[in-house]
Amino acid sequence: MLKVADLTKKFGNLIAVNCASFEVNRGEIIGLIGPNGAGKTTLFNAISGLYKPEGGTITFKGMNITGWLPHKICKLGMSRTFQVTRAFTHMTVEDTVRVGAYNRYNEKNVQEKVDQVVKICDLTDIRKRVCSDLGLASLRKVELARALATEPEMLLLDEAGAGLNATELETFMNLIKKLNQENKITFCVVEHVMQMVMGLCQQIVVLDSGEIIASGTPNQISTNARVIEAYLGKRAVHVRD
Amino acid sequence: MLEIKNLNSGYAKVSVLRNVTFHVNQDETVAIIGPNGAGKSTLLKTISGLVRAQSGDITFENNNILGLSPDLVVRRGLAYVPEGGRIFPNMTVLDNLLMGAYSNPGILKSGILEEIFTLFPILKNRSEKFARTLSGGERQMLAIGRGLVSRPKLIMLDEPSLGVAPKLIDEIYEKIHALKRFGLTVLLVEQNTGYALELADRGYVIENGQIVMEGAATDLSTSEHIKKFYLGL
Amino acid sequence: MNFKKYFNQQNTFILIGLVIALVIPQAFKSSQYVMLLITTVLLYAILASAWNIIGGMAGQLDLAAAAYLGLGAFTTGTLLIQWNITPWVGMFLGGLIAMGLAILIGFPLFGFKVKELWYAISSSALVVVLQSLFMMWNEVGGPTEKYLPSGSSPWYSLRFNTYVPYYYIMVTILVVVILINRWIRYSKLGYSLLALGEDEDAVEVLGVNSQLSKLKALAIYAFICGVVGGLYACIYGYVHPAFFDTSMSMEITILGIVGGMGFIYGPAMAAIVMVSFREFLRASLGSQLAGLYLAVYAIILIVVALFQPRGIAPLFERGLKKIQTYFAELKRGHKADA
Amino acid sequence: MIHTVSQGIITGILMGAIYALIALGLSIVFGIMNVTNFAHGDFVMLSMYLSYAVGSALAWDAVATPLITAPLLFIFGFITYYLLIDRTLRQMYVVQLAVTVGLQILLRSLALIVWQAQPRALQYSIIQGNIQIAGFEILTSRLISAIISLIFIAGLAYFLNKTWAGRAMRAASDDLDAASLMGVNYHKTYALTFAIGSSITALAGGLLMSFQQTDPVGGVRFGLLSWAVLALAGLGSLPGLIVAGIIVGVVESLTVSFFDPRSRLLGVYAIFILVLWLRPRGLFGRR
Repeated sequence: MLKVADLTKKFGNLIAVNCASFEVNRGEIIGLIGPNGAGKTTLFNAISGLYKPEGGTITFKGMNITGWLPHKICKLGMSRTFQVTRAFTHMTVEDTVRVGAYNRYNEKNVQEKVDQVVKICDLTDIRKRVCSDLGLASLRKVELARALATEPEMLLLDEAGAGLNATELETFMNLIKKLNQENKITFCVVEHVMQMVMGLCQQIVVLDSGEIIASGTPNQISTNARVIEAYLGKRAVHVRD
Repeated sequence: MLEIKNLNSGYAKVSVLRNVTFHVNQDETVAIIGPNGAGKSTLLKTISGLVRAQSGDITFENNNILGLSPDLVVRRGLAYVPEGGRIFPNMTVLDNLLMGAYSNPGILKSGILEEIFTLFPILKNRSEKFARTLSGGERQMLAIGRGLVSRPKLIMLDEPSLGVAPKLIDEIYEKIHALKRFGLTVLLVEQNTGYALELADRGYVIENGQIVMEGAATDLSTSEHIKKFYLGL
Repeated sequence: MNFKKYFNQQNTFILIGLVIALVIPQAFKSSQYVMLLITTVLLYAILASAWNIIGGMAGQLDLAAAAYLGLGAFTTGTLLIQWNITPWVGMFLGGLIAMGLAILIGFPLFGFKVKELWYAISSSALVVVLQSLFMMWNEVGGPTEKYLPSGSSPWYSLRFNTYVPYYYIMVTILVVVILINRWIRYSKLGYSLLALGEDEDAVEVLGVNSQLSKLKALAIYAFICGVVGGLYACIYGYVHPAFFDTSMSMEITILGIVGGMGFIYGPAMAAIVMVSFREFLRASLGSQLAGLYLAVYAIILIVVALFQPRGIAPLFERGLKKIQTYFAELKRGHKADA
Repeated sequence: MIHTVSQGIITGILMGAIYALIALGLSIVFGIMNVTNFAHGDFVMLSMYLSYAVGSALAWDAVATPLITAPLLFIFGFITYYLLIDRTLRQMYVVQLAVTVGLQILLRSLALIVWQAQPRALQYSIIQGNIQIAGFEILTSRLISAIISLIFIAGLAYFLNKTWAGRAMRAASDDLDAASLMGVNYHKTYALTFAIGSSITALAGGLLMSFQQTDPVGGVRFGLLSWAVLALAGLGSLPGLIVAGIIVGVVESLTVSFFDPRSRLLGVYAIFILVLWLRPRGLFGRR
């Protein structure tokens, strides 16, 4: 469904993503992990069109979308959330969802879609509240809801689990699983919360210093020596005194 | 030396820390570990005055420092090396270090810069370079060095291994270890549990804004909970 | 037809407003001066409401209201002076020309994502630039006033001896502009604009073409300013490059902000309150020292901006809610008594 | 032809140095505090009037008036910071815009109250007259003003690089939180920055009064000019600021001599827009 080939993104002299290649199949939940500054968010930004990559191609649903503007990519069926929640602070939950819903609906039937998404994401109680009044867990849901309202075939979630407590995380994971199974949405998640990655993803891609160092199933990844060294950090320190 | 009692803290509408109580003794290295988003950084920011506490007590050398602005906290001898270093990218390495002495320029006469250059020789070589040209590991060393210039009594380190290439983490931790010889008390916040517990004397585990475990570092590293969730053993 | 359905609170307010609007000229007909003041207030209310579309909703701090106003005025004036074309046509052509210029400038600016400060400065500079251009263009502008002919029929050339007809035209335009505001606010465009005013990246990944949305908002705003500009020229009876007035542009922006960004009635309300107040100050202080009234006015604007950063509209809304709950309780009390 | 061009360029360069000085005041306020002072041009206008007042009352030369007006503007900037700017820092961006634009209207009306609408100019200047070099005419007043501007810019560069206060300013500009962790009280640092930015306009105002007049709406022009210089230079490079000031000065001077004196801002606006489109970080900016 999504194919990233030799993607490179530089900021001045700094190479944020270096020749990254990976593939996401329809219906999958794929996890993207790696230490801070490994280039995960940059990769997301390039895929969703916020950054123009310096090299490589991004293919989505068989179309070469490299260098497309974000709204066109969204029209084609891909949306995303942000690492730091970027809610529309002064808008209500319902209005926020509506912005996304207008992607495929017009004035006549947009309300239906809004109601539907609000229900799926369990936002009914707070639909009239203003986003700036909400806590982190609700904001994450709102952000997911507005992306969901665009009716994507694929969703990129950027650290959607960060800062959630165990119960909130559980609810959130169940929601994603449900969307994946019932609505057939393909997910690509950048995640730090290992619990979420291991519990959710069928495939994992590990990024370090802008390069993909491993990919495979959760089991393969958690035993991969290179990943352990770069990211999981099991090894104890040897302090010479 | 540093005592925190029933601290509640957070941002505008989100409460992050709930009833946190812990202490750091003189000449001790204490590690606070926990998952991402557990409130570790918020804790250090609250102590240093960047985040306003909602309630509780923070005393440093028996003086209440709760509610002081960051510039006053640092003058009490409590340095904070923030997450990611937060060096001044458009200033030279030397200027960065000098900024560390801002609250007490007289301290420069005591030869502190030479001491720091001995500890981090790489900074001496690059002292005229802009800090933005440094690598992740060098930035972290600069940040620690900058925190040391004021000769603090206690230094708080926020995720010193963050954004540092794995092979450099060893080196950074070696330097932190050397800080003990500097006569410093260290409060360390880390996600990288293995490193932190190896270095520390005592440790606290923070989850969802609450301290759920505490004990000697050796005890913690053998605890089942830690092994399972943090070390992945 | 169910009468009760239309007799809700909001419609009652609108009805009361319309009655007041119709009665005002009858009350103040005798004083040309007062009528001119009221017309001026309306002019500001219209411009501030139009600004609400680009500034309040889309969050683009446009400072070029007077540029579009001036363009409309010069188009209307020149058409009437040189070819005796009625301002009814001139106004709309003026609006279109203003819109054309806005698109010409907005397209690359929004395309290159120039925003906030730099957008504000470049739009503010547009006013100055147009002023010097029209100062040089002697056939149309030039340093001396160009007077509009009165012509045979006042309704053809829109030149009246009294301000009353202007007043009614202004009220009509204000109502239309507020309706446009309402319509945009609760349409796809409005939701997109409000959202992109807060976070442009976030809104683009939701499928909104931010450049196009901003451009639409700018075009509508410029068109309204241009149309009103035509009327402005007719009211004053001349055109002059001083119409490209930076102070006026800035005042409109402040009124939009002080009124409450994104609130439909806010800017109009702010304009009516603040500009009336300004004119009151001018009348009572103006005779002593030129400029004193403006100084007092500026101080009040600053104080309002500092202490009511979300604008006065939320304040009104809260007041309204209090009245509502008061009446609701009163009703409940009656029922309990019964 | 070539002579006219060269003459235009020379005049432009001299004016450009003063423009760089004016823009410097804006640049440090914007660069260090991230505050956009829309009233900056009107600060210049106010300075020119003050310079006129001082110059005519004491029969001083315009160039000497900053000795009095600069401290005045310094205090004025200090008060303005604590009264207005400090309150806008933690607020929405539009509040800052509304407040500084309100300040602009206020300054303009104050000028109107005190000096009425007439343009004012100082009559006596010891640096009147001109020098002839290789057939080119150079106004002494402009030459001296340009030299003073450049010296002052160099002085400020020294201040920013070598003093504790200057270092604190740069640190606050890079990372406010980190700076406060070093013991910087940002309110004080910002107040000093804003006061210095204001007193720079006093110096510029004095220099400008040595060869031109002032009027209550003149602020718009200086505001636009300094924003154009800033856009062209980008933030954080003082040599860049001088080059940008000179480019703007030369463009303005050439438009005046080849096109029409009334069109002086057109060329400036054109390069301003082009820079915004093509190089939003400015020619020399790092941010």
